[in-house]
Amino acid sequence: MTALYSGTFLPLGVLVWPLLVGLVAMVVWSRGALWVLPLAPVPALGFVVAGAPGSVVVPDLLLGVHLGIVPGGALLLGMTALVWTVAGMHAALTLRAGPQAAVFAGFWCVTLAGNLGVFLAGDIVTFYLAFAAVSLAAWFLVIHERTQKALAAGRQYITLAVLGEAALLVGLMIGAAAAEDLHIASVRAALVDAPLGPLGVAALVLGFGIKAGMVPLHLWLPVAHPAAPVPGSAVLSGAIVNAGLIGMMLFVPDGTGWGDVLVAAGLVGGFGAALWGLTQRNPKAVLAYSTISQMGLMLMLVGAGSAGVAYYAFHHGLAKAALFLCVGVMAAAQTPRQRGATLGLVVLVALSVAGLPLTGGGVAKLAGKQGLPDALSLVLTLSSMTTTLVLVWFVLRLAQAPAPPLAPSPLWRSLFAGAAVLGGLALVAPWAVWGHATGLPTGYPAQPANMFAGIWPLLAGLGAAALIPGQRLPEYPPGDILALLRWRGGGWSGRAGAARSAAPRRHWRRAVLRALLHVRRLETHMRPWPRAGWVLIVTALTFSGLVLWTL
Amino acid sequence: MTAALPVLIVLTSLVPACVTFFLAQDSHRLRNGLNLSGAVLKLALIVWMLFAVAGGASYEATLPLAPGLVILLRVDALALLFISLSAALWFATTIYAIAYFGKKAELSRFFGFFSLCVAATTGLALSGSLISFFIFFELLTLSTWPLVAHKQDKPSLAAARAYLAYALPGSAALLWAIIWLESATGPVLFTDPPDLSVLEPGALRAIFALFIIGVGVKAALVPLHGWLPAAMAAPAPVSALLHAVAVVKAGAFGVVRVIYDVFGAGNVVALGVGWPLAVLASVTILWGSLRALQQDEIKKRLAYSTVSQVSYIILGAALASPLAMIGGLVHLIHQGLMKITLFFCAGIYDERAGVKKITGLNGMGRRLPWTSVCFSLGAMGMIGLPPMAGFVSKFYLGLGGLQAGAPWVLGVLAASTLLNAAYFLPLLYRLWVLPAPEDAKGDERAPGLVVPAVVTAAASLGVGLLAASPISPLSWATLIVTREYGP
Amino acid sequence: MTLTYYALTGAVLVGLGAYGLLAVPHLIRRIIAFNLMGSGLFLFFGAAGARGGVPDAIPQALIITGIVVALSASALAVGLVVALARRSGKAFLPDDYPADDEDRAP
Amino acid sequence: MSALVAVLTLPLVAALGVFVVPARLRVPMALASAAMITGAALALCVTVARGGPVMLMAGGWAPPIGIALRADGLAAALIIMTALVMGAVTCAAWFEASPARAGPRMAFGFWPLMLLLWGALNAVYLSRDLFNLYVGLELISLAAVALAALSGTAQAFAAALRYMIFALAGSLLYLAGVVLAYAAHGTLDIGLLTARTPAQGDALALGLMTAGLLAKTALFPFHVWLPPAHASAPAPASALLSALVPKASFLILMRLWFEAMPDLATPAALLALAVPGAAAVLWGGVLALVQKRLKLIIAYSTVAQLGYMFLVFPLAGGGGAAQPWAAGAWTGAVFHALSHGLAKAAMFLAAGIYIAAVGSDRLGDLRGLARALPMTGFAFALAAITLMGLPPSGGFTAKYLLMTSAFAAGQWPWALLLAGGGLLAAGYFYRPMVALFARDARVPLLRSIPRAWQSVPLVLAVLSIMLGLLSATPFDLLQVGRPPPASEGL
Repeated sequence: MTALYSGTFLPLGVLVWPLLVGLVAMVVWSRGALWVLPLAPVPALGFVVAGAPGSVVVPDLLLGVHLGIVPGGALLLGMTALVWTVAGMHAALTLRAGPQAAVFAGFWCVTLAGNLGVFLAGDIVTFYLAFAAVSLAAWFLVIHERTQKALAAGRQYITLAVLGEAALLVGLMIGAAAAEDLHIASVRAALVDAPLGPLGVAALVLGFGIKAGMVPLHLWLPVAHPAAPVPGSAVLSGAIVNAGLIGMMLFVPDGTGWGDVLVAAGLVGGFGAALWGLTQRNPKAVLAYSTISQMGLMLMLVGAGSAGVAYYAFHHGLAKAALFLCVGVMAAAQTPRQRGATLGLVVLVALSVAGLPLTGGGVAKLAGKQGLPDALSLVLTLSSMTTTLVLVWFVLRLAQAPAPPLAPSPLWRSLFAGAAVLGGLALVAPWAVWGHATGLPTGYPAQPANMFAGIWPLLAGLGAAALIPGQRLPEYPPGDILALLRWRGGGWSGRAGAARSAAPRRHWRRAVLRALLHVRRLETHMRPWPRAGWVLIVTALTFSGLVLWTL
Repeated sequence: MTAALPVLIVLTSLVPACVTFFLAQDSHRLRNGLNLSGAVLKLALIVWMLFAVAGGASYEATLPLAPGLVILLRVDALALLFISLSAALWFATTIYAIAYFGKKAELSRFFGFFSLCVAATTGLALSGSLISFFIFFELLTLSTWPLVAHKQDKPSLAAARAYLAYALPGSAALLWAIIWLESATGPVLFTDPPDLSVLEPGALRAIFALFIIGVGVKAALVPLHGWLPAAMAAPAPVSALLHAVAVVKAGAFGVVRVIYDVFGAGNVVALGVGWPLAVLASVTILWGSLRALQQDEIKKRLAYSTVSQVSYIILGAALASPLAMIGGLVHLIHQGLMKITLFFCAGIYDERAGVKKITGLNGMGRRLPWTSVCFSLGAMGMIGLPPMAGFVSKFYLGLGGLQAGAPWVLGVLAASTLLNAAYFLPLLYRLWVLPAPEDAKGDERAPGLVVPAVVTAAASLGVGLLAASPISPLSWATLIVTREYGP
Repeated sequence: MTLTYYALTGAVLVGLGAYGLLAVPHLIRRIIAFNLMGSGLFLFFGAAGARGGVPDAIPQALIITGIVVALSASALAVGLVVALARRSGKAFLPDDYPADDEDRAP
Repeated sequence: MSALVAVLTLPLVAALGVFVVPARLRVPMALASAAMITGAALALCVTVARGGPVMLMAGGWAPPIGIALRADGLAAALIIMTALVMGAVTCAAWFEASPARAGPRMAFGFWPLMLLLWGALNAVYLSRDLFNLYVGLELISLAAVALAALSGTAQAFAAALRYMIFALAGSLLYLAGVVLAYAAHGTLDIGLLTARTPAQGDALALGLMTAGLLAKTALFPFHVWLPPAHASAPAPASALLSALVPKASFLILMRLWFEAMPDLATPAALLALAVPGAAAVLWGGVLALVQKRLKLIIAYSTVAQLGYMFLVFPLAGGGGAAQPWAAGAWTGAVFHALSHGLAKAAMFLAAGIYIAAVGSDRLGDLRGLARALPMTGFAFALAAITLMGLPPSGGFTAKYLLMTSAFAAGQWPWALLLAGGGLLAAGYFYRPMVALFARDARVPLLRSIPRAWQSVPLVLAVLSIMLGLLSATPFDLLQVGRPPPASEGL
């Protein structure tokens, strides 16, 4: 029996802590369940601040658990922890307590653990476990409201999630079989020239793509976000989608042609989704489409092998979470002052997302362009236009959102504080890690060329937005393609088993019975002695004859 | 001692059985004590032998019936894998059954046959020769019939008839196969596989087919599965026994024995009978899941899911690659744990809340939290979500399929995952999400029912979570494959 | 020569008996036919035994035994016939045994 | 030697004894003599198993003048089986055949007839002389017919008479064969006949004897007398009739074909023996399926089970080089005879208990009796298991041996028949089982059945299971003095 674990315990603690918290929330202290949520990501935060040190191997757990920060994972881990902390506070403030809240809290923590896990897993089984946790447990965040809309959205979400799980499993198995090893690195390497490699990678792309909202697998995203409670959609869009992204980064090997696929899909998503967002009315739906488009851009970066993906995602996660929270803040805003302040925050963050130079978003775009072919970096530049468009549209929709009944709500301040923290971080934090993450001089973003490349598409986008006649935009329900292929939930209510009519077999039975009775009558005909006597004599002669003639 | 142990293990359930038959109906305490102590003793013996066998020891006891007709009880790793499962689950099921029946009538008969059933299973697991395998196989069939018919109402008797109608022809086929083989090779011991060269391949294939038909009936291979859903008329402990402890498992175990100890994996591949069996198993996996999707009765749905799940074991055995076999063997344990949990819970829903249909589960998560958590764990395991046990076996099966050069297995597994999700998630959805109707009632103030469910659920989580630990079923299965069937 | 006559007579008796046993339904007659057959066989036996004109002791011993056996058999048979006649009023076997008779419990 | 004499003479003496002693001593005497005979049978078995076959020349005269008695393994096995069945039947009859319940005819007639039958059976098992065998057969028939008539209803008499006619015709044919054999060879001793110079008339003689014996064994299509006779007799009598009587004539068949005239056994003739056997298995099985009365079901199952034994003729010698045993089919057939004897007796005794309990044996009236009389139900189930040939019963051992040699002899259709017959048996025993097992309003029993009585069939049934579980000893016993054709084939 080997040692229980080797290495530093920290990474394991990062994952175990939220689970404990969730257990407390769900079972022990369900009344105050929501209040423990902000505590759940704390160790993860500490872990990142400490520089994500050390790794751990627990040989007995699962098929041997390896934990340690994955390449490019530190930024994402930190961002995820931040988003979850703030969103947790938001949830604690806004959601109604009660048994449902307990369930929500419990699964919130499971999702969180999974979400952190994907950045720490060193072997595919742990990774798969974390991924399953994040994508399946998130279902409860989607359906928390229990409204018809939420349940329908949840149904689509879970269906795609399970589909993704299955695909992922297939891909991982193919990889593991080829690598004869469970380490992510070796699996990735083995996938390149495994006999079934292409199939495996395809399955992986399918699985991660669903999670990352890659077009055309993004169907669940625009439906789930509006349905989920505000903090739920915040973590969905800010943190959870990155699980898919990191999967792509970790598993999709270079030089197998799959990069191009990602680039293509990313381009379609990056621009298409943003434009489609204009057809939405619900601000959260608009944001969801913007998320899809941003994820598209990031997938493109992954496919093109850009060095700055994690950096880009770091900013986008914070910013997008902040924006979603702002929807909640807006709902809590009572006075015009509060509404104004909220809108101000939204505009700031939106500008950052759109890539205003010297904001977090701006530098993120610059970092993303590192190692990109010119064409693609131009694309990245252009993408600011569409982003601007959709975000402007979002701001408009948010501003036009009906003001809630005037009831003095003490919450607004704290909610706003949370959102502001995230937004502020989105604006400045990229600077903090700029050198560390990109290795570029601090002055680089301020160079005129980069400033210009950042500013003109933004202005163009604003101009286009000014031209767009807001009211005469077409309106479509969220879930574009889904509207076309209406998916029917098979088996959700157990359909009665195929009622086979028993008539034919009963008839058959009767026939057999009749035959038996005939046999019985035959027996009575055999009984009379004289017949039997004759048979007896014949038998005697038969035997003699047989013996005689065959001897 | 080495000869006494196997016999002793069989006796630990045979003796309670024989005594229980002659106990008065109302001597509950004595009867329960007897069965429980038997179960405990058996567990103790097995744990002891687990360590001994891991150290390389092996126990053997023979009873010659006639020259060549020997009952041979032999403890090897594979046998231990099976009996440790059946013994542990027997213990759990006994506790459950005691609580389930309370002080109903005819209990002496029930527990008598119950223990007899387990004794037969133990013997079957330990039997080291084809003929003793067949003898215990038959004993199992016969001792199960009264359990299925226990309620003695029309559906139960019909179910019991269906059971025999499938089982007896099956055992006829099995006997046919055994005798055909032994008439050419002489009595077959599992320790030294027979020399098959005396028969021509055609005959060997026919024999193999007969073997599969014979054990396949018990393993509920499509299209021989009809009896299993029908048997749902029986009380919950019996279902647990049928599906997890004894009967279906005996069939799957038989397949493993036939492939690895009678024919030998090499011959199976050489004869080209491995992949048809694998295909049949895959068909069963999918067909069972599809049918389960259509059931609106909880136990029926579970029954069809058993049909599908047990074929994982057969699939693993038929693929005949080391990893696949590990997956199959370990699923023998995993499926048992998960399925017995599910049946325990189904029984609790029925007993404590009067819920038989799926629609009745709405909002049960609040009223019967423990039960529902166990049920959910079992269901997740069936779907194959980590870290539940089901994931481990599925993972190994997939790798084994690739190892055996049968990538289509991945497709089967994926499809089965989706189908399992499609018929289990709705139940969880009803349990936890949908609101309970106003008139819903039910509680779980029955520790005797709930505790076993919790324990087995915890176990099915634990064996998955600690799969790699040296004391896990997975390591044991690996030991079997590497030590006894390794290249 | 006489032996041949014995043998032939025996054969004829056997044939007669056989015919009676098969042809006549009345039970007493059947018993008589049975006795006819038996005596025919014994006659033939005696003839067959004494081959070459030398009388053989064994067949005679056996024949005596056989006759005794046959006698006791006839006695039992007659007794049964009488009992049957007493109960059912006819000394015939209900040859066309109605199927439902079987279902009448004893 | 003395044991051999004892098993022959004791029953006859006892039969006379129960005639003369006053009524109240009758049962005790019967019980005592049964115990003594069983003891003698055991002793004989032990001596045979230890020291090989036991020969006895009556009066010290050697054949052809004298009469030879020989106890080989086969005879010893049948003797001990008979003793066990008889002992059980005696105990059962002790409860059942009291004047108050069964009427004076049964009360008086049963005991001497039973003992007479016993003696005659043992004589047939032991004697090596065709004419002796004839006498024994006649005695058996007389006792059996009388037993069949014991219940005293018109139906019973009719059945008994039908039986009688078949029996008489059979013995006449047999006698004719004997006469021809003597005419040809001047001897009737089996040992001497084996070494005879084949003659013209042998074929006819063998044919006549065989046909006669088939009629007495009630092989299809001569089974028509059996079900009515067995069903209308009192239960203990039916037990004897079904379990023991057909075995005697079958034993003579085996002696004829395996020991006296194996040289006449042509494949066609053997087939002609086995085909009716197969027909019997199917025909009896199907008819057992459609019966409404328990005793008729059991009787028809006897018809079916007798058929198996005739498979020995084509299968003998199909031991197969692979097997560690020789003469598989031959031993298997005898095993079948033994286990069938025990199980069938158990079944009829159980049926007797049910009739005593509810006054009828219609399946409809038996519903729910399993709860009132659990031991009896258990006994019935065990016996059924043996007759279905399910392990670990004697029936299974028999089936296994027969099937193995069927395959080894390359005649697998017979194996198919064996398997199918087992399923058929399962089919027709399932109906009474379900009836007994059904949950019904508990029927008020006409009389309470003492546990001792209930245990009698149970003991027999358990014995029939033990025969399979501990079949090594009987197996070895059967090999004592086994005729060569049994292993070499006919």
